[in-house]
Amino acid sequence: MAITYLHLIFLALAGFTLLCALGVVASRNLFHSAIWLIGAFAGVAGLYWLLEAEYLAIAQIMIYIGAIATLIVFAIMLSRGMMIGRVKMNNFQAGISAVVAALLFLMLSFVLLQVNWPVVEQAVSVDPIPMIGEAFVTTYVIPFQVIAVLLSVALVGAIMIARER
Amino acid sequence: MTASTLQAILPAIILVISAMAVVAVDLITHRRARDVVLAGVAVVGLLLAAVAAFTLVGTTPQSVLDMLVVDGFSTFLMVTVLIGMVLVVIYSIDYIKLVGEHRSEYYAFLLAVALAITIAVSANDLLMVYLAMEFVSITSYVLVGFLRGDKRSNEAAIKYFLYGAVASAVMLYGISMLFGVTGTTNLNAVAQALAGETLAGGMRWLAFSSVVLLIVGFGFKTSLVPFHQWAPDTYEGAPTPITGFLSTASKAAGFALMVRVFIVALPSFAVDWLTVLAGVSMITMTLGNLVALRQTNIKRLLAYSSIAQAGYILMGLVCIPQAQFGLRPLQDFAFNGINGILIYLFAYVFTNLGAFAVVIAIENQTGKVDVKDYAGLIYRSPWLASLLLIFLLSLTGIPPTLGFWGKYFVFGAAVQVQFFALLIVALINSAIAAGYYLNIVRYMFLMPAEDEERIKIAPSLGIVLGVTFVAVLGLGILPGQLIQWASESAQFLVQF
Amino acid sequence: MSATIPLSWFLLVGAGLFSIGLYGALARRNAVAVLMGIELLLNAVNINLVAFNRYIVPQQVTGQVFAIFVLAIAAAEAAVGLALIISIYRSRDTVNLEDIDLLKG
Amino acid sequence: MNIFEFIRDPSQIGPWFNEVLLSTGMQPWVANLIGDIIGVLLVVIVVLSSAIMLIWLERKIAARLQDRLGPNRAGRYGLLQTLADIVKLLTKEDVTPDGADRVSFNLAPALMVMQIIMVAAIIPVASGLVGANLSVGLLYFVAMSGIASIGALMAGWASNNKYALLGGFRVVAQLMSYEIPLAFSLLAAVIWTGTMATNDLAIKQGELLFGFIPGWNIVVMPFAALIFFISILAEGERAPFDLLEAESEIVAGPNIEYSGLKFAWFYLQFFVNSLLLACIFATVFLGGWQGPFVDQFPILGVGYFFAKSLIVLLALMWVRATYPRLRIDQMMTFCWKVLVPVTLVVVLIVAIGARVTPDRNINAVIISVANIVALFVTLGIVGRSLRRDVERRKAALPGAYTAQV
Amino acid sequence: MASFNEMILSLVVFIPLLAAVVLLFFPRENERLIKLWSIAISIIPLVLTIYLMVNYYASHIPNGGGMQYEVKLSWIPQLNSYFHLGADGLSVPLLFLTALLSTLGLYYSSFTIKKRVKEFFFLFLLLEMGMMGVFVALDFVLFYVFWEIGLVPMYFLIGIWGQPKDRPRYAAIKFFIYTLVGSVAMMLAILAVYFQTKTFDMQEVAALQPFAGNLPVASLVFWGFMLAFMIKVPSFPFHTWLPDAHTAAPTAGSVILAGVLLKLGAYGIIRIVLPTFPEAFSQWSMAIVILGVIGIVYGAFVCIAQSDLKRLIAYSSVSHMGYVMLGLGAAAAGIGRMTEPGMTDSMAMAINGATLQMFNHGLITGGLFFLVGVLYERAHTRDLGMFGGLSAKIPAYYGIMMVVAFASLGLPGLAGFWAEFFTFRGAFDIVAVWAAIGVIGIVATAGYILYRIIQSVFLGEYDPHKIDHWTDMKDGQDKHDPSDMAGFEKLTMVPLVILIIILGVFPTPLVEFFNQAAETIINAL
Repeated sequence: MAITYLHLIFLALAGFTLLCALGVVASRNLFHSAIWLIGAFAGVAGLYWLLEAEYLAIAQIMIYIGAIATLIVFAIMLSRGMMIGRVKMNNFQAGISAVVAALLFLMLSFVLLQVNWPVVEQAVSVDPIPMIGEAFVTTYVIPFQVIAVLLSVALVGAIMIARER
Repeated sequence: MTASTLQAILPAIILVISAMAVVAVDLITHRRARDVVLAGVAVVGLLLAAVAAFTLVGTTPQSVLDMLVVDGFSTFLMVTVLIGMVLVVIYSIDYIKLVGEHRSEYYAFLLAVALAITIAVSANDLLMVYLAMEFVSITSYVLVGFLRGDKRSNEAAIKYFLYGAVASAVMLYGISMLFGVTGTTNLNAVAQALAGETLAGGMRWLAFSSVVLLIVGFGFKTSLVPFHQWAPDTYEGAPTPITGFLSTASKAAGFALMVRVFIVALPSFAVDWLTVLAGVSMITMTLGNLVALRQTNIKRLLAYSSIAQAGYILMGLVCIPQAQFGLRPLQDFAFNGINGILIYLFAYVFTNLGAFAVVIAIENQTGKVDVKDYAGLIYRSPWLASLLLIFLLSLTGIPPTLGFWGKYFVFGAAVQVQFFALLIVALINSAIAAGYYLNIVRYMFLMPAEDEERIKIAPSLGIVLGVTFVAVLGLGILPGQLIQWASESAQFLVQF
Repeated sequence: MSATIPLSWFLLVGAGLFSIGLYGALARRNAVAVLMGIELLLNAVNINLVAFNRYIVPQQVTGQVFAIFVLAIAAAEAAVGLALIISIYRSRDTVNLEDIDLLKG
Repeated sequence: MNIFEFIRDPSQIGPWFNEVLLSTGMQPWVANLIGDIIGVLLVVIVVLSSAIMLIWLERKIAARLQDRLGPNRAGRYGLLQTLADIVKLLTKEDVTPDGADRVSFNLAPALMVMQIIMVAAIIPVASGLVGANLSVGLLYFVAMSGIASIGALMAGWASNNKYALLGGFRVVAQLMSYEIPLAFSLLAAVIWTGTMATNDLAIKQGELLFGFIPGWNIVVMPFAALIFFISILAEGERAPFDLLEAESEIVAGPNIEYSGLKFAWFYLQFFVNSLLLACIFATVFLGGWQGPFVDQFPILGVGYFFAKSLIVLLALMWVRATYPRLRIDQMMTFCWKVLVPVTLVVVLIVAIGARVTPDRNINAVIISVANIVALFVTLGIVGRSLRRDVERRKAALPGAYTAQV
Repeated sequence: MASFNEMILSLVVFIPLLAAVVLLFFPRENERLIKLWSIAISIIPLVLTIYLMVNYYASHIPNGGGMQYEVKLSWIPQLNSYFHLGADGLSVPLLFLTALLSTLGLYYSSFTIKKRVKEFFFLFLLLEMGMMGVFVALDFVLFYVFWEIGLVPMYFLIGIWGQPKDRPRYAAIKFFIYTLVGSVAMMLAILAVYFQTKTFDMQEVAALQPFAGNLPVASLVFWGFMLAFMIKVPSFPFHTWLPDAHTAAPTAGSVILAGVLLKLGAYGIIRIVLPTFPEAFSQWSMAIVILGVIGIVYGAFVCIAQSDLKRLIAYSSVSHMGYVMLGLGAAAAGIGRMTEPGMTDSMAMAINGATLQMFNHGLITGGLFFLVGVLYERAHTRDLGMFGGLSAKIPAYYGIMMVVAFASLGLPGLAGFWAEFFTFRGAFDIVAVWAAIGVIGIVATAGYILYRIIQSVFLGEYDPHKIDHWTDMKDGQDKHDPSDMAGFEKLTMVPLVILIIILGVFPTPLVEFFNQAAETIINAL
């Protein structure tokens, strides 16, 4: 396997993503966690880009960074008082969780490396974006409709719950 | 989209329209009539959807763009759940009146969750499975946290949410693995792709881990141990009508998804999931029952009982005859596990909703939900006490109630496959369960009343109690048609 | 372009992200922090989905579409979850899960 | 390759440069990397330096519109005023407020600048002359605005100042809200032209309608263009949507605590962002670099493009200079109750209109007419409800209102 | 229209249910109406069962008996389960016993039950229905349903109307859970049988002999049934619920519990286990025999140690039901040795003994519990140490008690004798050693009946200071001296005493009933 600069980009992105992810769970300041989270999202978007899923990369930035991360930061700010200062961030089961997570990682890696994935050595020859667009109105029209309802329901619900009394 | 496809999703369409109608009607109704009108619209919508679902009973399985499959299995559960939701709506009327705000949204949410469940029971694609499960969950989070000013409701919702979100994410990871190894998300196609696989080496590991990951998600939704921790808190804190919903319709949706995924998509991995689920089933019923013994809050008690019941229901899935993957005619399998699940769920929906109707009746008037507040209920309201007794007997599985038939069929499935360990655990659990159900009975009938105030039954609750009573006892005495319907419905899945 | 990178590399990143996310979801006290862990979990899944799509069925978009749905659901979930968190903060002045303990058993 | 060829078609520079590098026996990926780095540097330099001009322009034009003189001391017509300001800012003390969160405080301005540079990458200055002709270009543009709101939020929070924080909130509320009409009006254009890539959008708009009308999107869907224009006013945080800094209310927005160079970055972002928004408008609705003889002489596109963009920018400045600031509730109400529904209608019109007959020209006419009708209907409805609102207030508080809407 | 003979069993079963349902619509306050209605309506099944006895004896016993009055209606066709009723020589006397004790219980209760009258009578009628149903059901599912129906009313009878100091709630829940465990085990066994035979019809199942030749599975299923039945009987070591339940239950409840409910278990063994799993039963017969003997001896000795009269009688039930188990076990033990000469006769004898014991124990212990109730209503205590010398004060009571107690002891000339005689007669031929050990129980029985009951209650000196207040059942006033039995109490006891004496002197007709049933079963083996 020849190491190309794609590999290097991949390694950089993967390292960045995982580092940011670690930052998310290790940071003692909630707001910093959120910043790390944004970094992780961006790293994942980069990985999508590397996987030739441009649309998804952009969607990742738009939805995760533009919407979800903003919401999270918003929530952190709206519940002020919990963010400033270095308070204990982990619960009593942090230690065991770390062990569980580490074991899980080992197990998953083992499984993922063991499985003989039916990889197809083929370049992407078509532009996926029109395909995605078309999929949404043909094969996936039912889930598309469902998620439309789901989103409206979720937003109405969120507003209803979060509205000031 | 042909006409029959449209017919297949007609229940869902009706529900969407009626959900919108509820919100719209809210704007044009007079304040005083509002509660009844809103609930009325919701009930009509649900009933129409139920009728639409009922017209599908017995038709040939209808695939909607490969995403949904409307077959006997799904129509059975659809009809069951929709009728259950009608009851939920009706018994919510007085409860929600006390809350005072966002009532139209409440009913719209109930309709939305009913929609989600109709989708869940017919989901035939991993994407739809995940989507439907999240739809049910997200709507439920909102409903659980509906009492915004109530700390308990808030807490219940947040716990439910956090557990649910983690569980569904974990499940999703399993789904992604299945997608990776098969390259498809359609359940039948997944099964086909896996059929040729020799479960050697890596595949065995993959099978095991994806099964475990999937069970986490389904286990959450159906409150199986050890993914049940949310259930007691959530059941206790949620608005009581919603607790009733969570323990019945929501659980039915979870089981529907689980059964379909495991049986349709993963027959090749059956060895793995049967083993894991058998263990889960035993732990679930045992732990649920043991902890239920110690509960003092009736909602919490019913929560643990509901966990234990999930363990029994799971027996049906664990005990599908292995040979059934080799397509044998139904006659050989009058007890094929799946019809046990269906009958059990049917029984459970009506029984538990009835029980919750009683709880609501008492809560609405006295605001109390502790078991000790049920002391001497027989003096305060003989009807409520007697009805609750019948529902509790049904939960215990005493004939001639509907609950007995549910147990009968899942136990039968276990006997059929000669799963003795499971049977012994189930047997012991039946006795433990009787302990806490009878404890309520003891308070109701054998203890003196602390408060002599008589408890009135609101007309809406009267309707619910009447329907559930007739279902539990009437169908308990003459269960033939139900058994037939369930067995025919199960056939669709068994022969897949 | 990415085909030279082995699939397993992406999967390992996914697994790593997943484990980290799970740790975050299990170990953190703060509800928002738990939510962040959950978002990491979903991202891990999406990496899997997209990578599988690219390597297993490169001529289709199944995995990408799935990932888009996951994205949308994540948004809905986050919205509801944060609304709940804000709501509980209003009534309790805390979002520490250990302090949210009215219901016990 | 001769110089003239480059002048005729500047988009050839990239490939030529790549070939030159390769001919030195370089690895292809090294060549690509060098090319990419140089491209990025070019974009960054052009973008950042354009700010100097823009700031002067804005101040000057605003002043003239308001019958003032504007900068007139440093250099001729005050041309060097901005440079002087920069020097001042550079020499100012870099203050970090007490209790600020250092990481976020320093990261925020960087994010702000990053956003504009990233957006600049997709602006097609001339045929083929674009940093990256992404297939998801417009979506990318929308996505990047999220980064700006994160940056502002971060700045607001990190400053440990409640005005800054309020400013941050406002940024998010406004940007996210107006992102919806913004994205949907872009969607209308995308549906019609069938592409999201910015350069392709410009190419597609080159097809004449009926052989003589320019096929610009503003012609086909004037209402969508108007909505987009309003949205970029809000996205660019410009008056009448400049509540984010609203000096009179929250002092200066999220960047209140910043000084020196870091403040300069915010300042820079604001002005460059306006230009870039104008550029996007020009690209999507005004045909981008399209113009006469552009096929023969692609270099002309640069001129056309900047001319169009400057006209839009001028319009932006004009609005800023003339209209008063909205109240925050008015701003939100306007977005959610007027713009969002209206854009949905427009998208619907375009989506249906694009397929209604097989003839593109006729479809264009249909969409165009429908757009104009929708515009007037909207104006009618909004006007009526405003009048009614005023009537109601008058009835509630007789004598308090004398002004007419 | 079905003929009367086809309808009669349904009537016997469902008239109490109908009465109970109608009762619900009576006003709670009108206790008189409720009582009258219940008693009156309960006479109908009694009359019907007398008709059954006569009819069966006259028409069917001469013709070989067998299952009569059968009715088979479609009930759950999807399960292949039918509404299938029928009665044979085994069922008919037990039906009569049930109807009799129910009527007497209702009659007696109408005087003694003071609180929550409506519920009491409702539950009592429901209970009667369940018991009747068990004795006539010929379909496993139906059998199971009736079996379980009896559970709930009994729970309430114990729990609500029990004496607070006897911990009725504890006793009730213990009773319920014990029985439930047994019945769930039975349900599983029924299901196992179904999967083997594809039918729920008892007769068909017995004819098909499921699991024949597959001893391990057969044993498992056998124990599934036996667990349920032995808990109900109750056989040692599953008897521990019984003393609590009996002691706590109100008088009529105890009567029904001892008189009928315990018989359900033994009936189940004879009706289901013996014909269906002869092989497994024979295999495990010694275990049953041993448990039966332990029950006899242990029960009897525990009785001697009791100070509570009611508890004493409760334990005597354990002992007496041990005879039943011994008889059945012995009969089963004979299955493997049927070729030996006279063996079938001995088996029939053992079964006869067991069945007779069932019937007679119902009469006798029912009577004893009534009598304990009578005494308790007066003295408000059952502590044997508090009594003494009552024979002079309440002679009628003394007389009746003598008859019933001696019957319980097994005095020849009274009903109890024949049962014990047949049991041991049969058992000695088959399991001689164990039968001999069982005889110890008879001796001990004599001990507790004579010493604990007769002597400590009736003989000796009457000490008026031990109990100052005796309630007079005639006018309800407290008096210093005990009053003799009131009319209603005598009326309650008269039928029982008469039957005990008649059956003691002339048991033949009853034996014919049982003998025929026993022979049918043995012949089918």
